[in-house]
Amino acid sequence: MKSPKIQMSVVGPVLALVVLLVLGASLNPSFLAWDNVTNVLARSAFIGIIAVGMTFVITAGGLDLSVGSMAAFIAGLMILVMNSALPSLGVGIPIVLLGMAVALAAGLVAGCLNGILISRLGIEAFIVTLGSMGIYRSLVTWLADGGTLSLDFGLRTFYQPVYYGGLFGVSWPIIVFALVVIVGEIAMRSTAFGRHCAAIGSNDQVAKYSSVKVARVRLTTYVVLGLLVGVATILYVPRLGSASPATGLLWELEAIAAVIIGGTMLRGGFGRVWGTVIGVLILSLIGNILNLTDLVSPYLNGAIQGAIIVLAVILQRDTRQGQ
Amino acid sequence: MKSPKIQMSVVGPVLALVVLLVLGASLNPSFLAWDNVTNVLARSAFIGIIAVGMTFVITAGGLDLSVGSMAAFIAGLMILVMNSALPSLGVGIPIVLLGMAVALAAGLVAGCLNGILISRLGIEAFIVTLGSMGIYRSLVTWLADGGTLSLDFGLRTFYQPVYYGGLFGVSWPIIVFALVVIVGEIAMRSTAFGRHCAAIGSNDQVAKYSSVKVARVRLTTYVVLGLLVGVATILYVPRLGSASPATGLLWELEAIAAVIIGGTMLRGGFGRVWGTVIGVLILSLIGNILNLTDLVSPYLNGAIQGAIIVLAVILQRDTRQGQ
Amino acid sequence: MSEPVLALDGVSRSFGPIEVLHGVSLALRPGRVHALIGENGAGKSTAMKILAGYQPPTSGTVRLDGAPTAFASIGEAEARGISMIHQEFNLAEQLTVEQNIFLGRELKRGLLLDKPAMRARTRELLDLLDCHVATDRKVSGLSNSDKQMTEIAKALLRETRVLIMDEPTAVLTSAETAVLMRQVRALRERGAAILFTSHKLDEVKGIADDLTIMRDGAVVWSGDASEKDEHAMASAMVGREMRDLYPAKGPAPGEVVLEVSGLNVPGHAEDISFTLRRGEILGVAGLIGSGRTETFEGLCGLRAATGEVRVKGRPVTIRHPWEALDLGLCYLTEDRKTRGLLLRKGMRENLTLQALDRFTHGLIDTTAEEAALDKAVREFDIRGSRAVRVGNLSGGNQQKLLFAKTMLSEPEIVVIDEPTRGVDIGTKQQMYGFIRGLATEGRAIVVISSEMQEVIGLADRVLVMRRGRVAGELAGAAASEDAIVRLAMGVLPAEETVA
Amino acid sequence: QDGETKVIGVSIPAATHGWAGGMNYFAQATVERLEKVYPNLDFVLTTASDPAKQVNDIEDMVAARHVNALVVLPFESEPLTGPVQNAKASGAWITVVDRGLSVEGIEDLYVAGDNPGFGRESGEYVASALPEGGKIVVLRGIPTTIDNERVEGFQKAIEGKNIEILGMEHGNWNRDDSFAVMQDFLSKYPQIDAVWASDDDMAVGVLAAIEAAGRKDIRFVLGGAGMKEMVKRVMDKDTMIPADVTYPPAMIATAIELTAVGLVSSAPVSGKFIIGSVLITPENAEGYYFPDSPF
Ligand SMILES: Nc1ncnc2c1ncn2[C@@H]1O[C@H](COP(=O)(O)OP(=O)(O)OP(=O)(O)O)[C@@H](O)[C@H]1O
Ligand SMILES: Nc1ncnc2c1ncn2[C@@H]1O[C@H](COP(=O)(O)OP(=O)(O)OP(=O)(O)O)[C@@H](O)[C@H]1O
Ligand SMILES: O[C@@H]1[C@@H](O)[C@H](O)OC[C@H]1O
Ligand SMILES: [Mg+2]
Ligand SMILES: [Mg+2]
Repeated sequence: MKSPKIQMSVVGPVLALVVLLVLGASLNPSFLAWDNVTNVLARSAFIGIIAVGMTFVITAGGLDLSVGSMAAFIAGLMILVMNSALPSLGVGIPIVLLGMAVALAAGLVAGCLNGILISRLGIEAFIVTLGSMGIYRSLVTWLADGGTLSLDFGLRTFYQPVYYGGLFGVSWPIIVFALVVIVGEIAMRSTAFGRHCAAIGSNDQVAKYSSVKVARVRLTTYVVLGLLVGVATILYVPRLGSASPATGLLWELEAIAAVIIGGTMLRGGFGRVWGTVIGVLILSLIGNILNLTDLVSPYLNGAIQGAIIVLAVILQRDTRQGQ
Repeated sequence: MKSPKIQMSVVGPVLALVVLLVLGASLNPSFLAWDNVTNVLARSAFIGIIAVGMTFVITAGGLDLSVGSMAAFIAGLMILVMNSALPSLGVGIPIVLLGMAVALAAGLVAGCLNGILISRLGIEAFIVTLGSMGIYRSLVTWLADGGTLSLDFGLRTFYQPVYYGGLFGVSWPIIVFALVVIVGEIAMRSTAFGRHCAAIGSNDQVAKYSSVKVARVRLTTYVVLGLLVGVATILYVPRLGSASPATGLLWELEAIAAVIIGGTMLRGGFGRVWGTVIGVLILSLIGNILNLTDLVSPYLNGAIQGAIIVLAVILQRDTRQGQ
Repeated sequence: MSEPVLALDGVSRSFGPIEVLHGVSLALRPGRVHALIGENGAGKSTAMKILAGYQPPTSGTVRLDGAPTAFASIGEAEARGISMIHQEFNLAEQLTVEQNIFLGRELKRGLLLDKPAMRARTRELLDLLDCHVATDRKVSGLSNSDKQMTEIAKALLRETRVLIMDEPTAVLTSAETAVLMRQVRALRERGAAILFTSHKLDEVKGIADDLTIMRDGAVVWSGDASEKDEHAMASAMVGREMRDLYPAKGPAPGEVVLEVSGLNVPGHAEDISFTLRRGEILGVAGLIGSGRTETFEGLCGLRAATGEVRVKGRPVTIRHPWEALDLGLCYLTEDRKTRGLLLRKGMRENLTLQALDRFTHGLIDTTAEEAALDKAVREFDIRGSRAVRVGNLSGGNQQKLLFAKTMLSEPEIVVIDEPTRGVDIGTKQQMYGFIRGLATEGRAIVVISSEMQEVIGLADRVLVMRRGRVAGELAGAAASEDAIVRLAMGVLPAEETVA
Repeated sequence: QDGETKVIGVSIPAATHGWAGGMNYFAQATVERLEKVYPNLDFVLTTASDPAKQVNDIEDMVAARHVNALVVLPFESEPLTGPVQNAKASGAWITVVDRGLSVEGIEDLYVAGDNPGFGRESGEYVASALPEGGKIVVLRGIPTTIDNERVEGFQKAIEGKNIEILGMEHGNWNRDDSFAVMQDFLSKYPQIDAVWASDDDMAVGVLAAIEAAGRKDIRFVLGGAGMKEMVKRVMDKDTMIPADVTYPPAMIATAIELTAVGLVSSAPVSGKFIIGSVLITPENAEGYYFPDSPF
C-alpha cells in the first residue's frame, strides 16, 4: 500500500517528461535531432540554474518573486559596466571577467538584501520579493532610459562563445547547468545545509531548538539564489547582448512552477533538485513542441501550457495526499 | 509587553495609509479634492472587490493567481454575449441583466473549477491557478482574435452609468465595494464560514477532526472569489466598454499584495477584511500620488511602489514575530 | 551531598503581565534523578525550559557549576552538556528519524554528510531503547511512542551531563517506560544529573532520588524522594486529600445505541464487531499499535473504512466526521497538538469550533461563547490566561480544553481516545467523574486508553484489541489487569473468553 | 526544385495590446490566405511574449522546421539581431518588419514603420492645431525604443512652437492604465488644451476619463496607429478626434506577402519598404477606414 504511492511522486514527473518526448518525436522527426536537443537544453539553462536555487529557497519555506527582474537588472548593470570599461580595458578576457565579477557581486548583494529583510527582519518573503521585483524592474527601465541597453558590438562578438561555444559539442550553458544541478543535488541530499533547509521548511521552531542557525541558513538560500541569478545572467548576456525592461519577464513564475512540478513542496520541508530539472525540461519542451507543430492557434498556446502544467502535477497527486 | 505589540499590527497599515494621505495632501492640494478621492476609490473597486474574496482564500490557506486573467476572460465573454444578444433584445435593462448574469455565472463556474481541482483532487493551489491563469488569458486572446473586444457603442452608453453613475454623488463601484467589504468583514468575523476558513488555514487536520467540512469550505472560498471576480467585471466593463488580452494584467499580484499588506497571513489561519481594504487603498494611492507629482522619473514609479509595499509591511513587523 | 551542576536560584518568569513562576529554586546534582511534580500549569515545563536555556528567566539566577550563567542560545546550553526532551514533540515531521536525531549536529566527512556513520549510530541508540522503527522513516508517519523514542534518542546522542525530560512517558506503554527507566539509571550511573517530570506518580516513586513539588508557580516542598509516598505526593500537589480516583460504576446500561459489525479499516484493523449501550462506558485496551485509534477514526468517518454500522438500530453510512456528528457520534483525538487544537488561536475559538452551529444564529453569538468558556474553565479547572494562544497553555490544560471542546457538542455517543494524557491526578479525578456523569445522563461512551488502571477503573466492559482485531471482551470483575494483558499479548488463559 | 515545399517562418510579438492584436490578426489572415494561394508554401507562425521567447521561436524554426524564409517583427532590436543573423547563416531569406535590427545588412527585405516620423507628424499636427500655443499632456507607451523615438520626434516637431508639455506619464499602450493616468492629469492640471495620447488604445482611455470628469477645456485628443473606431470619428468630424496618425499593423501582411512572392517567383522583392506615417484628417479619412479589420 505504501510503496506504489511513494513511487508515483518519483515516477510522476518523469512520466510527464517521457510523454512529452514521445509526443514531440512523433509530431516532428527533427525533434530528437542534436540541434534541437541542444537548443532546448541551452535555453533551459537560465531558468534551470535559477530554479535550482529556488528549490533551496522553497524547501526552506521561502519564496522569491524577484529573480526575473533581478536577472534583468544584473544584465543591465553588467552591460553598463562592460561598456564603460571598454575604453580602458579593450576587448579581451579581462573585461569579460570584470563583467562576470560584476554579475556575481550584484547577485550576491541582491540576494543578501532579500535575505536580510526576510530572515532578520522577519518580513513575509512574498512581500519582500514582490517589492524588490518592482524595484529591479524599475531600475533596469531607468538604466536603459526606457529602451534597451546593448553590449558594444565588438565586445559581444568576443563574449558570444560563452553562450554558443562549448566543449565537445556541448555548449557552455548546458555544461554550467549540469554542474549547478550536480552540486545542487549533492548539497540538497548530502550536506548539512540541505538538511537544515528541509528542517527549517518543515518546522522552524524545531530547527531553532535543535541549534540550527535558522536565520543564517535562510539568508544563505537567498544569497545562493542571488548568486545563481548572477550565473544565469552571465550566460544570458552573450545570447541576447542586451537588457531591457522585458528581460526576464515572468521567469520567477516559470522557476517556481518548475520547482513544484518537480515535486518540491511549496510550503517547504521537502525538496529535490533532480525533480526541478525535470520540471524545467517539461516547461521548455512544451514551448518547443508547440513551435514544431501547427496544431493550434498561437493564441491558445498559453492554454495548452497551463493545462499541461496542471496535468503534470496531477500525475504525482497520490503522493501529495499521502504525505 | 503584549498589548503594544498587538496594537502595532492594527496600527501599522492604518499608519502607512495616513502617512500616504498626508504626503499626498502636502504634495498636491487637489489630492484631497472630492473628484480625486472618488476617482481613486472607484478605480480601487475592482481590485478591492477581488481582494476581499482573496482574503478568504488566503485565510483558508489557499492562493489564486488566476483572478486577473479570469476577469479578462469574463469581460470578454460578457461583451461577446451582450453584442450577440443585441439584435434580439435591443438596448435596455434586460440585456444588461443578461450580461451581469453571464458574468456571475462565468465567475461561479471558473471559481468552481479552481476550487474542485484544489479541494477535491488536492493539487497545489499555486499550480492549479497558475495553469488556469494561462488558460483564461489565452482564451480571451482567442475570443478577441488577438485584438480588443468592444461593447456595441449604443449598449455601452446605456450601460455606462453602472461605472460612472451612482447615488448621492457616490459612484456605483464605490457603493458595491463598500457593500462587499461590509459583508466580507461580517462574514470573516462573525460567521461560522469565517471561523472555519481561519481554522482550516491554521491547521486543516484539526478542522477535519472538529467535523468542519474542510473540502467544502475550501471550495466555497474559491467560488466566492470567482463570483466576486464576476462582480468586479460587471463594474469594469461599462468603464471602457472593452476587453483585451491586456485586461486585468497583474491584478492577481496586486490583490494578493493588498491582502498581505492588510495583515492577513500568507500561510493562512488569520485574515482581516478591513486590513485588505487598507492594503488596496495604499496600493492605489501610491500610483495616484506618483501621477500627481513630478518628484521622480516615471521610470522609477515601480521602484517607489515596491519600496512602499515593503515599508508598509515593516510597520507591522513586531506583531508578525510576536504571533 | 555533591555540589549541584545546574540550579535555579530564586527564578521568576513572566509572560506579559502575568507571572507564572515566583522565586523558584531547584538544584540538580550529578548521579541523581530529580523528579519535579505539580498540577497542570504549575510551571514545571517553564522551569525546565529556563534550566535548559530555551527561555531566559525574568529575574533570578541560573547557575551552572555554581556560577551564574545566561545561555545566549540553546546551542550554548547544549555545548555545555545540557539536553532537554520536550513535553510537546520537537521533531521536524517531514524529516526522517535519522535526520531528526542528528539535526543541528550532523556528522560530516569533509563537506559531505557521513550518512553511514549517522545511520549506524541512530540504529545503536534506537536499539538501546528497544525501538525497532526504521531509521529512514519519515517522522510524520510514526506512532506517538516511536516519536517519543526518537526524541529520547536525540537527547541521548548529545553527551549529556544534565538531561531534562518533560513528561517523557506520557505516550509510552509500561514496557517502553521500563526501557526508558533503564537508560535513565545507566545515565545516573555515569554521573549525569537528571530532571524528570510525570503525572504517573508510581513512576516517580520508582526512580526519583530527589523530589520537588510545585503549586501555582512556586515550590511547595523539596527534599529526599523517599520521604513521600504516592499518596502524599498527590495530596501535596493538589493541596487536598486525594482518595477514590475513580467514580462508582453506574446502574445497568440501557438499550443498544451503537452496533458495529465487520468494520474494516484498510491497513489497520479488520473485522471489528461490538455493541454499545446507553449509559455504558466501554473501555478499549490494547498495546500501542494495536489499531484502536484507527478503528474508531474509521468508525467516525476520519479515515476510509467499510463495514456495517447501526446507530439506534438504523443502518448508517459515515464517510465524513460531520456525518458522524449529525448522528450524535463524536471522536476525541489522542493527538491534541496536531489534530485537536488550533495552537495559534485563543481558547474561545477552540472551544466552540466543533459546536459552532450552537452559537450561530445567522451570526456568531460571542457572548454565548464567552459564557460557554466560563463554564468550561470552571468545570474542568482550565488554568492559564485567556489572552494567551492555546499553544502557550500548559500541556495538561490543553488536554482539558480539548476535552471541554468535544463535550460541548453534546454527543450521544462519544469516543474518547487517551483522555487524560498529561493531566494531573487531581484533574483526572474530575474528568473521570465527568465521564461517569455523562454515562449516567444516558450517553454511551468509549474510552480508549493505554493506562490499564484507567480502563479498569472507569469502564463497565473492556474490549481488548490485538494486531487490528478484537482479541476479546471482558466484563465486570473479569476485567483484571492480568486478563487484559493476556488478551493484548495473545496469550490465551485456560478458559476462552470469546466475544 | 519547383515541386518542393518551401517553409516560411513568421515570428511576431504576442497580442498584448490593441496594435499588436491587429498585427497578429493580419499575420494570421495573410498566412491562411497565402497557404491556399501557394500550395507549395508552408507557414510557421509563432508569437512571443518577450524577446527571449522570440529567440527560442527563431531557433526552433531554423533547427527543426528548416525554414527557407523568416519574416520577423523583432520584439526588440538588440536581442534579436544575433539569432536572426544565425538564421541568415543557415541560408534563409530574411524579412524584417517595423523595428530594425541593430546590425546593417542582415535582412534581404525591410518593411519598416517610421517611428520618428510618427512622432514628427503628431507634433506638427498639435502645433498647427494650437497656433497660439497651449498646454498639453502626453501619454507614453511601454518603455521601449519605439516609444523613445516617437517622443523625440514629437518634441523636435513642437520645438519653439510655444507648446508646453505639462506632464508625461506611461500609459503603456493600455486603455486602463491611460484612463488612470488621465484622471490624475485632470486632477492635477486645471487647464489642459490638448492631449497627445500617442496611440489609439490610450486615446480610448483618455477620452473616457475626460468625459467622466466633464471637463470642457480640452480641445482635442490625438491618438495614433489608425484604429478603425478612431478613423471613423475623424471621418465623422468629431471635434475631440480631429485627426489620427497612421502606423498600420497591416505592414506585417505586406511583408509576408512580399516574402512569399519572392520565394515562389523570381520577382525582385529585396530592398527597403518604408511605410510612412500619414496624418489622417476628415479629408482623407475614408481612404484609411477598413470597417472589417479588427483594429
Ligand atoms: N509562552 C507563554 N506565553 C504565555 N503564557 C505561558 C507561556 N508559556 C507558559 N505559559 C503559562 O505558564 C503557566 C505554566 O505553564 P507550564 O507549561 O510551565 O506548566 P506545567 O507545570 O508544565 O503544566 P503541565 O503539567 O500541564 O505540563 C501556564 O499558565 C501557561 O499558560
Ligand atoms: N501512517 C501514519 N501516519 C500518521 N500517524 C500514524 C500513522 N500510523 C499510525 N499513526 C498514529 O500512530 C499512533 C498509533 O497507532 P495505532 O492506532 O496503530 O495504535 P493504537 O492502538 O491507537 O495505540 P495508541 O493510541 O496507544 O497509540 C496513532 O496516533 C496513529 O494515529
Ligand atoms: O507595438 C507597438 C504599437 O503599440 C504602437 O502603437 O506602434 C508600434 C508598435 O510596435
Ligand atoms: Mg508541562
Ligand atoms: Mg491510539
